[in-house]
Amino acid sequence: MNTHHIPSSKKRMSRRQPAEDTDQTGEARLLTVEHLRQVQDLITLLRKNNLTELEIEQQGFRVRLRYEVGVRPATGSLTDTAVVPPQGNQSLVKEATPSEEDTSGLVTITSPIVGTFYRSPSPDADPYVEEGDYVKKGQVLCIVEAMKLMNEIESETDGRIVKILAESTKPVEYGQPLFLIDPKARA
Amino acid sequence: MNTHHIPSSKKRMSRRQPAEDTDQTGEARLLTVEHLRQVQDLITLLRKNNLTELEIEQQGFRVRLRYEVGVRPATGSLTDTAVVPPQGNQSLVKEATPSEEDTSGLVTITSPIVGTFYRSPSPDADPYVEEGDYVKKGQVLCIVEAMKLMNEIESETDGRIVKILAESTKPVEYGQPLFLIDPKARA
Amino acid sequence: MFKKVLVANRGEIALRVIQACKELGIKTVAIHSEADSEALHVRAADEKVCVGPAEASLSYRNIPNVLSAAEITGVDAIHPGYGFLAENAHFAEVCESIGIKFIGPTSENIALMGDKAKAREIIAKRGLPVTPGSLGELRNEEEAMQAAKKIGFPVIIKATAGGGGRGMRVVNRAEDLSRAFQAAQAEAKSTFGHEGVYLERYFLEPRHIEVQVLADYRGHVIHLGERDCSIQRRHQKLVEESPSPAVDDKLRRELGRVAIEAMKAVHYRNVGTVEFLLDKERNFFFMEVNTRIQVEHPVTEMVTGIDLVKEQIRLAAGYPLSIRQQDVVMTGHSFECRINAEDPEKFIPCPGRVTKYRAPGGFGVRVDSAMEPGATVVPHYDSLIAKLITHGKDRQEAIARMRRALGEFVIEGINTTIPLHQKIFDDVDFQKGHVSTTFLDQLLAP
Amino acid sequence: MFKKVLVANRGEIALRVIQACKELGIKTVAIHSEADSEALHVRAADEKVCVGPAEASLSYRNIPNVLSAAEITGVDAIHPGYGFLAENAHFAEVCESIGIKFIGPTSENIALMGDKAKAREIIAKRGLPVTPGSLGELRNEEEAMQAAKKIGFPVIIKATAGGGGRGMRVVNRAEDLSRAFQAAQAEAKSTFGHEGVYLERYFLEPRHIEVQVLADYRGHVIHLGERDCSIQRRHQKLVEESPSPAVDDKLRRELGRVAIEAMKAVHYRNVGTVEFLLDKERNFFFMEVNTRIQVEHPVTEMVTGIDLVKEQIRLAAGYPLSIRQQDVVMTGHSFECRINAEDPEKFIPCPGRVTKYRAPGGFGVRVDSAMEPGATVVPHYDSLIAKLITHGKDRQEAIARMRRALGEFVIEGINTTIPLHQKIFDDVDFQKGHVSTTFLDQLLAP
Repeated sequence: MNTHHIPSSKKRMSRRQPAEDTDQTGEARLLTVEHLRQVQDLITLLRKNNLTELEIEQQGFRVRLRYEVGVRPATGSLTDTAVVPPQGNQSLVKEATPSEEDTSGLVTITSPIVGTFYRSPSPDADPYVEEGDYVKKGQVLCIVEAMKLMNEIESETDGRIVKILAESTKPVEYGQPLFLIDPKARA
Repeated sequence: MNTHHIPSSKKRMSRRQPAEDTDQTGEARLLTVEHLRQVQDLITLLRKNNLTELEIEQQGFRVRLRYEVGVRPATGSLTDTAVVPPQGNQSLVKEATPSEEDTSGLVTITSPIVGTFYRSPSPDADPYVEEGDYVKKGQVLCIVEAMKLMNEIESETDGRIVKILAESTKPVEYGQPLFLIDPKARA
Repeated sequence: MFKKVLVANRGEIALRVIQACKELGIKTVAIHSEADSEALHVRAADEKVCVGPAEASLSYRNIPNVLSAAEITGVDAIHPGYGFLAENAHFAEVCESIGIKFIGPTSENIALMGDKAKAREIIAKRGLPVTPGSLGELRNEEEAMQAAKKIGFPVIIKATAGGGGRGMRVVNRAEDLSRAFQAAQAEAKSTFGHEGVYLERYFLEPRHIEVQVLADYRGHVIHLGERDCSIQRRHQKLVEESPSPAVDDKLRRELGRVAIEAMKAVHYRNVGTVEFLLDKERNFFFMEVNTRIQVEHPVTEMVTGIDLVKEQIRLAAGYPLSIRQQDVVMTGHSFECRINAEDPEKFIPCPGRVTKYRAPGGFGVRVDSAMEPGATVVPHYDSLIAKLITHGKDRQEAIARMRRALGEFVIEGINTTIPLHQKIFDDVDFQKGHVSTTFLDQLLAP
Repeated sequence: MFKKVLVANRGEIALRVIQACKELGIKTVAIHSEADSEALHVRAADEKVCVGPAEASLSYRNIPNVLSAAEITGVDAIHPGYGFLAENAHFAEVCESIGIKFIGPTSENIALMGDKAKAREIIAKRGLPVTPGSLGELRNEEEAMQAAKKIGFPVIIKATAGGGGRGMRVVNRAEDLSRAFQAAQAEAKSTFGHEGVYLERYFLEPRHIEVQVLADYRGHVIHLGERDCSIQRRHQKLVEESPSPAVDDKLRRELGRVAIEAMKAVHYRNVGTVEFLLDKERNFFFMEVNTRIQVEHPVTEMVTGIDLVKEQIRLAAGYPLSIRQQDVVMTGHSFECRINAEDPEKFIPCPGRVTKYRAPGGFGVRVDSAMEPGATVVPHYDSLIAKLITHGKDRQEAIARMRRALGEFVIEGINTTIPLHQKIFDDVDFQKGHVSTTFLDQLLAP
């Protein structure tokens, strides 16, 4: 099942961070896929047994794991939860969002309401913005129609539209990312 | 709930055996499946004995485990399996078995059948053996009565009776340890 | 029949509705807040829409977002469950106006029954028994005092817009009336946004008896017998059963007749519940109508074999009642325990991560729950996490089964009310059926 | 009533019996092998005794150890469940001789019905319909050929001590008889320790219909209607239902009458099942009697509301039947799916650790299982890990409910037969009730 909406980029970054950390630590020895799998196994062991610390050293390779209370995110990224088979549960967000690297430093404009996304004020009008356009804070980026009302969504920042993440005339849900804006880009 | 019986000491030894074996094989790989199993065994050891820390080093292989009390809820922290509330589930083995250190190198004589344990051939006779006695392989140590039949249990080894683990006239289950014998002790 | 239904709720009742839809071959859309994106009800549905942040007023109670979700997913109907928008007449009205069927009674039914004082007035005018008390809203303290003196103390002051024990005050003596009147008005205002109150005679150790009613669009109305909800803590139901040990066949027929007449008087549609108070002399009095599927509906399902949620959907789709009154047979006895994520002694909600979860099974045991191992009980909503329901050939077997099932239920990581339920079901008076709405307070008294 | 019962079994049926005992206020003793020391049935009991190593012949089937466990724990009675010692006449006899009640029929009942050829003979002599075939054991090939020619091919050769599809051979032509006879004898010998075989007419696409019977020590016998167990794979039942879509009220009365007469003929006691074969013209023939509580007993419980395991215990304790035949009412429809830890296509057992487990719930859904998250399915025993049972007001609702519940069932870490069950319940012929014992082979044919 796809995630149906994406939390703010900050949250996502904190979840992914460890991946980069581990890449850097592998200086003395190149970490293989096998190594990572084993470390994962050790983590599983640690968690399964409610340990707070686990350290292993062998032939110059040392792994030390620590678990501090309250550090872990509420919804475990290693999903302990039982999952009902998908059975075609559809998310409104069909595509995967861009990877972490792309969004760091970017501002995500999300939909504040549930409705239908329109890039232009009327079917025969030009879109409010295109990818690559420079926008000003407060400039209208799109419309989300809900309950027959057209809600204009404004940019939260000056910057350049890096990516338009939703498709015109398609439904969007609360919190769904609509635009990626690079606030550092200047025209 | 207490463990209700202990496997024969041979089995226990064979379970530990791989610890040494795999050290030799684990040269190319960091950790083998066997290693993980051993770490799990160590964790079990740590928790069964209510230790907070355990560190082992052998031929370049070092394991350190820490468990902090009060970090997790106490209920069921020792088992992964969901536990039905005890409700007075009684085990035939009331006492905790001697700790690991005591039994290393000792031979455990277990009950081969379910029945009632008797230390003497009749109520007014002397016990077959007492703690501290030296026994010969094949010597009768006790009787386990089952189905009105008196089954004589013989010693599997020469040695000295270190401890008698069951109480006379009390029921014993299959595999329940009855005697600890030190096979190295000579009269 | 509907092709696709949006379930405007969460937790066990959302899953319950999704299960009913699946069995009817209807597609489902789940809505959820940001706090519930991983919840089981969301994964069980065919589609899902995030409608807002964790706060219910901004998500599950957010009418524009819920209706937009219904529109963009193209559903025919919305099932509101209980709580949230279930008894919101405005929401039901907007649904009707935009051509999305609200699975429940008409908005007029909801509006009328939402005004408890008005409802009492209508029922009393039909000559049906209501609790002695004021008719209509009390305009001031003087009116309250007049009414109280007429019926005699003790009296209970209730919010006309009330429910769930909020805005209620018991008054034992005339000199306490003024303060209680003001306090009840203030609580009613802050909780329901409307300060209107009324008063009734306060009965000592009454039973809370309610009658389940089904009504179709042709005006046919039947009842499915009663539920006894006397085990309450601060007007919050904890254990329900059907049938009531205090109701015999004759009284059941009488309760059913009055309930049907009351519902016909207000042109009620879909499922609803008529609540009565039963005193020690087995006199019963109309209290109010609940215009929703209720938390405790399973006990009625267990004894009648009728799937109330499916029936609710069928009725909303315009089908006539599939059962006649004479076909309704109550077989055996059923109990429901509400398992809440609460400290069982202090009743403080206990959110957190469920580390272990295994529901009991076997013959005569039903569990309605959206819990699972690893799930998180979030602090934003109701603390109800599971309903444990048993059925037996008689009350004794249903009790024995509940005691067995409570012992099997494994929920770790959070506190639950399971120990309290065990205490209740171990109690000899409870086992004999000698209970009233004050039972639990007495059981818990130090 | 008994004070303490030893449950001489494991898995779901051990838990089922423990649940029944708890509801009757009876203490329980679990036995277990070394492989099952952490099993749920062990933790659910009041006491427990390890009776041997993993191999069933040294633990669960180890009569001296099981009886010693009963003696040292001081139980009044032993419940054998199904399999293991349940149909061991010697075990039942020893129990009787040492004054421990065997919860099941008499050892004579078991011994007689264990000899399938003998049982046929007795029933036929009473003028009741048995499948056309040899009466009594076949002494040699010549006798087999004579019998086969008399009734006409195809015929099926069966072990007199048989069960579960072992020792069976279908013979289509006279020239194949000799080889099949020898093969069946050899298989009977190796499986049951007795080479005796008999033969019957082999019916094409018959239904497997069985009637549940209860008998007390006063000689009163009643039946609880039929179960249809036609969904089989190599004579192993996979799905059962009650009532059978092929049986109407008239046929049910007739089947019930014959079943009761057969049981009375052998002075049967306690619960038992009379198996019939129903041909396309709705002629029925006695096949055999199962002298135990059966795996599929829950579907009968669901439609009759009668707890068969409790009834079994009550009858063994000497209580008379609590129900009269005219009080037995079958309400609605029930299905059972046997969820096995097997590859759903190749049917190879799949032991291992269950990483995730969440059973479905809600109205009309029952799960009998001793599984739990983190449990290990050990390779030493039967692969049945859960029975998923649904009940609905009619066959259609029970099917819809099963499809819904199968979709909700989460078992990870091992393969199960859930996908196969989904395929069966999605099949249009199955939904219409057009099935026979060859249905599954046809469904699975490439």
